[in-house]
Amino acid sequence: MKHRTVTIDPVTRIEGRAKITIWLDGHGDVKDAHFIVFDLRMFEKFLEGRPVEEVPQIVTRICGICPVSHHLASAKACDMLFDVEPAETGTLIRELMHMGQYIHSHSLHFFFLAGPDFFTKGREQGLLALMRERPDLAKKAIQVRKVGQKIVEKTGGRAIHPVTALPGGVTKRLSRREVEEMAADLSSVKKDLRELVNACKEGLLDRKKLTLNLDSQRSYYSSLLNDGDFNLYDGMIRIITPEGKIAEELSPNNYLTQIGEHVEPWTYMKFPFYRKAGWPEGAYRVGPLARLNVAERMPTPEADREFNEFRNEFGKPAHNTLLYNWARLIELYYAVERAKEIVENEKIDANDVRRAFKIKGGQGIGVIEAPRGMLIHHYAADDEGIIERANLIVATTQNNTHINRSVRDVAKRRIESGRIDERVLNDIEVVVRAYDPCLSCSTHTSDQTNLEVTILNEDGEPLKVLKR
Amino acid sequence: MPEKFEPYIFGFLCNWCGYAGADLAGTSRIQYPPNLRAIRLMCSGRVDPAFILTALKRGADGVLVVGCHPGDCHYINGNLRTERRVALLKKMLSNLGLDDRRVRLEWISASEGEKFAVVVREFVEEMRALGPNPLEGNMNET
Amino acid sequence: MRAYAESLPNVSVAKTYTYVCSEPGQQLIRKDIREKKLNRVIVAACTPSLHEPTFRKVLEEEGLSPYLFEMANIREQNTWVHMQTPKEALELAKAQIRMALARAEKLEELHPKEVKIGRNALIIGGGIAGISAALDLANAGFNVYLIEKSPTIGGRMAQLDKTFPTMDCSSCILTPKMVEAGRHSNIKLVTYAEVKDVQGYVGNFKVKVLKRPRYVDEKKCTGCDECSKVCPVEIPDEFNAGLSWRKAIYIPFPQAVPPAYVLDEKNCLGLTPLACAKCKEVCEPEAISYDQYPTEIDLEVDTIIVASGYEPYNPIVDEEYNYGVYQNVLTALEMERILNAAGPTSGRIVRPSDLKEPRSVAYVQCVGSRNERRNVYCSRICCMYAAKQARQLKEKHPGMDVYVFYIDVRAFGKGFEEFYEKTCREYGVQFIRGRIAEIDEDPETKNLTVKAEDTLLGRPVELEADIVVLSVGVTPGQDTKAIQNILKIPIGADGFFLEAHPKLRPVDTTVDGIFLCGTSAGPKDVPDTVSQARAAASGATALMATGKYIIQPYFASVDEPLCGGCGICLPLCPFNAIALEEKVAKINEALCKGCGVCAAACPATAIKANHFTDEQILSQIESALSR
Amino acid sequence: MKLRIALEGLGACAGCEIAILDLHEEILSLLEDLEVDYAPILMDKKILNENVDVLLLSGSVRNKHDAEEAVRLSEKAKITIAFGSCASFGGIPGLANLYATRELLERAYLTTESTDNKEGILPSEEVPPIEQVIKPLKEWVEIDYKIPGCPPQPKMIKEIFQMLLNRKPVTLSKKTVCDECDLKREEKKIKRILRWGEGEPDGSRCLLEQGYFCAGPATRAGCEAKCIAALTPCRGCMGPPENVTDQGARMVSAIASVAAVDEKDRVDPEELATMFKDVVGTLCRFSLPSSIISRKVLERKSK
Repeated sequence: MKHRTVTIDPVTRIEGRAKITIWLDGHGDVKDAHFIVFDLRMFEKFLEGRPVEEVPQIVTRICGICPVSHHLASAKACDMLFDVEPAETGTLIRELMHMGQYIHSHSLHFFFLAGPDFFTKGREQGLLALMRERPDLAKKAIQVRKVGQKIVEKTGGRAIHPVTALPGGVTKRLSRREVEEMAADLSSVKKDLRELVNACKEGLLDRKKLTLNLDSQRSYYSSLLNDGDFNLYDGMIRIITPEGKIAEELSPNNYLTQIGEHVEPWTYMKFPFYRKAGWPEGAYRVGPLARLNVAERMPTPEADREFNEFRNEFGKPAHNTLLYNWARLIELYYAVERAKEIVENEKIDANDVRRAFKIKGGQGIGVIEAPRGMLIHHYAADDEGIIERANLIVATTQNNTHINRSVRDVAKRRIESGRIDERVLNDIEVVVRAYDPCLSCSTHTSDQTNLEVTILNEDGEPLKVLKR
Repeated sequence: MPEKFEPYIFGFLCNWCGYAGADLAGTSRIQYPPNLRAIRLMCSGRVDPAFILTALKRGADGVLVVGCHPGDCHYINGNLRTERRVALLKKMLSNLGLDDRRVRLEWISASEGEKFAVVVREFVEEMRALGPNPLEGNMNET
Repeated sequence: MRAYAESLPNVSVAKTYTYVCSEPGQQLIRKDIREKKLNRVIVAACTPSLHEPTFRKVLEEEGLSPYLFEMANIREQNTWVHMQTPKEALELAKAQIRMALARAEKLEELHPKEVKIGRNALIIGGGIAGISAALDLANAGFNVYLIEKSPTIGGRMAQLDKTFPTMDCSSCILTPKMVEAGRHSNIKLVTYAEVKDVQGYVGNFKVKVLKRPRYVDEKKCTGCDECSKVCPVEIPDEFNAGLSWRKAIYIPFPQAVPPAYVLDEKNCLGLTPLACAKCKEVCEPEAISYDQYPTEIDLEVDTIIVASGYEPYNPIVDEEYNYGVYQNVLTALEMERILNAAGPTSGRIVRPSDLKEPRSVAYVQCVGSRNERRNVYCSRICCMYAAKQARQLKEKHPGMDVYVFYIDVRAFGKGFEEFYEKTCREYGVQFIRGRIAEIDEDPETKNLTVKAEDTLLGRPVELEADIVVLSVGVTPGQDTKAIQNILKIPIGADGFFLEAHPKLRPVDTTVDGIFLCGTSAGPKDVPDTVSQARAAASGATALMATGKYIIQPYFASVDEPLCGGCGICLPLCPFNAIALEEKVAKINEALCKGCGVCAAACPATAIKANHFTDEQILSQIESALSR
Repeated sequence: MKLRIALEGLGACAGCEIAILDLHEEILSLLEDLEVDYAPILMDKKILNENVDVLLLSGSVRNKHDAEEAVRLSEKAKITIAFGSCASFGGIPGLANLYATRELLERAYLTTESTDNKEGILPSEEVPPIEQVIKPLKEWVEIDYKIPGCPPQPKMIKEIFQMLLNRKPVTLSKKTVCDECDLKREEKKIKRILRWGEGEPDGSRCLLEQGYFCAGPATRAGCEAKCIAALTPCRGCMGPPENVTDQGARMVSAIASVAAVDEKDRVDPEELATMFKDVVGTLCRFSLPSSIISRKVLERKSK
């Protein structure tokens, strides 16, 4: 326990929003590693006292990248709390909003943040690199994301922190003109998407070895599922074992029976786990890879084709962490196809967008698949419909355990007998990025982690600090 | 033990009723404690909740707003507007953890010098019992 | 104190003087303003309501804005009320001086604003109030537009037979005034017309008047009555309280001003298409024209007097009286017409059911007045008119039994008590204290039985009456609400227009330049109505005589780049001084009274309450609570 | 020379940075005149060790690390901009000021239903200590401009970049959301305050006039009134207008002032207060930390 007594002022000497500390043993080998998240905002507490119907608009501010997920999970929880079945067209609009967000969020992550790791060469990466090296692709990537954000704006009122969902549906119906615009945008984006995905896949396959070897975690996986069909908006929670067997299939309303959260003193992020397997064995992963591992099929044609290709290539379940990126591309297909289905639904511009509700007390649970994984909102309200308790389990939190394990494993591979391979930083970053950890959701702030890795010797003294 | 706590009361008096009532207390030599610091406004309707909050923030232990009796407002119903503002502000103050008795609205006409003195006396006693304003910048804190 | 004041920043001189409001005291200030080039003056002394004007004048005469002056009230609000705590009083005085200084530092140079005011007045209502006010203004040389809704001026007073307590003939004293008003070169009479819209403010009112078509040329009509004779339509005559008939083309009463017939379009057989046209055929002077249309007249006036009158209470809603059910239950106004020599019965007293002379008449007082369910107020005229009518009945038929059921007799006016006394004593009218319980009718004879409780003697009373007269009260005129909406002047809880101050400004409204008089402001008799009308005329005269009007610079102003046009301030202004134009609030300085309610409410702080700005008030707060 | 800018998000949601990305293809042309020196969201980090022209700081200061980061970065910038409502006024995370730090931590790490923490561990090692109260950024570093919005709208961001590129002072509309709102206004006379979602709002008339609380009147313009256009009343994310300190107090005054006081439909003052179920959480939703009373206070027991 000696290392814990070492005081490294974590604040002044680092640059990022999270830091990594690696402990070495007496042989100079990695003993442990921590991915330490700094920030916390404690929405759970300050939702108390707020009127239920206001909450969908407040919780969007948990995350600026996936505000729609919080907005909708919250609205679903409010539906249940006020005992109102959301209007049919209202539900379609909500799901469309969600697909808009997927298009934005997944393309942001893949084309702007993670993807360039695989198809740009320069040391400087990210969007700027893509713009410099592949301006054609950059423009297309921007277009794809724009289409997603435009859908969110039309359905949610604003592209970031939408406002329209409320108990019983949404406030605003769509005009025919808006629907037609979205349909046109979606048609044009499909072509761009194919081109982009092919370029990305080439990159991924190019580095297939790296992709598969960098990190692999045998873990449980959890996601929503609708009768075996992949679904991002609604369904039952299914948990599968590291062997790919169904461990549990439960109604989201019973989430508390199977999901627990562990707390460690060294990070503000909690560690959810599957109760039956216990902590820490029951730590599970969520997000694109988990969803593809859990799903039996994809309900849209192109996504399903990609899904089958993926499964044939990597099996079930696929444990390689970097496959998160691949899975994200498949989901991007799904989001575009599903959005198209919805805008082509003749009911999409109907008037039936909201149902009246009566203010009452009770419990409400809303679960949705956020881009980074399962998202749970759970509220209890008094008779006046004022929140008394709120519990939130957000996507990235559920990957916390494995982000830590991945970091540790990569570090182990790169640090041996006190010899530190400078590539450790790069590899850690690649693997962490694969999870697309949205730390703003899970307490934290920016999408991109800026890493500082501190390596401590056996006495807990800093041996080396790597930064970029 | 600190010396006996003397609350500060900040007062907003409307020109036509509250201020005139205070003047009448003066001409009638009706005595009341010297804990009130008051300003004159044309109408209690000029009282902005931000003024009350500022007075509290600056350390007033209590804030007294005095207007004309309903129906007597020189400007028809400015007093009623402030009555509602104060009610809502009090709720806000309670939400913020302040005792809402620290803000008091009274109707005192130009002929009620005695009432003015009684109200100030009572309010000072109430605030004395309530203790110092817990907000930062309280001038009574050492 | 002096030393403390002088020690404060920005204070260039502090002096003590025993009576600073005295002439030598003022001289002291003048001297310092001049020599020390002062730009703010603070006096710590008595309450500003006593001498603020005095010191403002000093500043003004020394060439400073009078609003750069501030007083610390250390007498009424300090030494006189904190006599037992001199130490604390001194601390408070210091705080008061600090606060005055804090405010003075932020005071802005303001100057009273002058607006021009012309010589035109609008009077709404041509009853005795409107006529009296119009004549006073016209005689003083102002131009008057007298607007009357009905075809003639004269109002309710024209319907009265005699007036109490002098018993003079109502039309004898009214008619000359009507004629004078009709002929006066400074009065423009607009009858059969209504004010539809008023915009603007004192000195600048823009008025729209809608004149209904009369179909008879007022100038050509000779009043020969040929048209009326041939008219086939008969309808109840309003002037005679519905007790007689009139034609669709008619003159309200012989003394009407203007003395011209009017075609009542609503009751005419038809103008479009022309159904009858008999009247036109017989009109020799060719005064009748069917091609008339409503016309809108635009007026620009400087002051407005409201004299829109009242409506007699309609007792049809009170079941206990069976008015409208029993033929012989009348209102006092109906009785007034029966008593009138030019009335439907030519002054012969008969009862409606059989046109026989009644042997007994009972009056029921306070009908529609002093009653929680109807109107709480006292209508002020009913006691006296009942006594007057009772006396008239007795004069004509000394043998008739006349009873008056009352709650109490309110004979408060000049000569009223004497009149009442005499009516009881010399005329033998029986006043019975008690409210009636019910009135029954014998279905055959149509005779009435009045049941009541005599509260003086404490026993039930039951008596037979051939006629029961309901002494109906005064209620707000039908157009009160409409006029309120047009002029934006407040109405009190009783439904009548509200005076700016019940004692000191009894004919002013809260809107500058708009005055009230007569029964539009509450029940009153003819003498009170006339005196109030002349008071209103005097108020208007005082405004218009000098040709200019001074506005206090306390008015609120809008910082337009900050205003989002939310409209929160609009309904707050009791004087309707704020309007939205192109999503920006505009404040009419002439209408604004400077209460500051809008500034306190403005969510964008775009409204500044001059002389009571946020900055000034906040710096007072800060300085009060700092040491 | 290109304008060199840096972006950093403190404790926040990253929405402000995404809002910049929502300029979409226009970013490409902006980048011709503008050099992004440091922007974790757009590119891999380089250490910001040189001076930059403009630093855009978003988010709120929730822990000691945020505070030091703000100071460290702003020292290297010629112009520091509080970017977004969290940095400008405290934002939604500022609602945490309604609770004691202990209460916040206990809820998050001990008592939440799914939490399994029998040992009662609160994160306290290796993590930066929490700041007790959320304050606007200007309490930590000197701010040259405040750019409001949760997040700032792309259109406004573009205008701001244009001003910065032209080396001009940044100026924003000083008006309120009502200026940008197209709903028709009739008369502001409030008889009752409805909960959001109660009843069926008339989509063409001012929502406040229909009894739905809308913070538009006390909220700065610049958001294009998008929420209201989507039939959702404003909750004040743009913060108070230029000269206003306390957005909540202004709204208290405005709403209470237009409560009906006529004889007929008079709203009783106490009734008005009970119509609002959550005064601070609704009226000060985005600006509690910059309000006059910026956090919950506890009455001391009298001595």
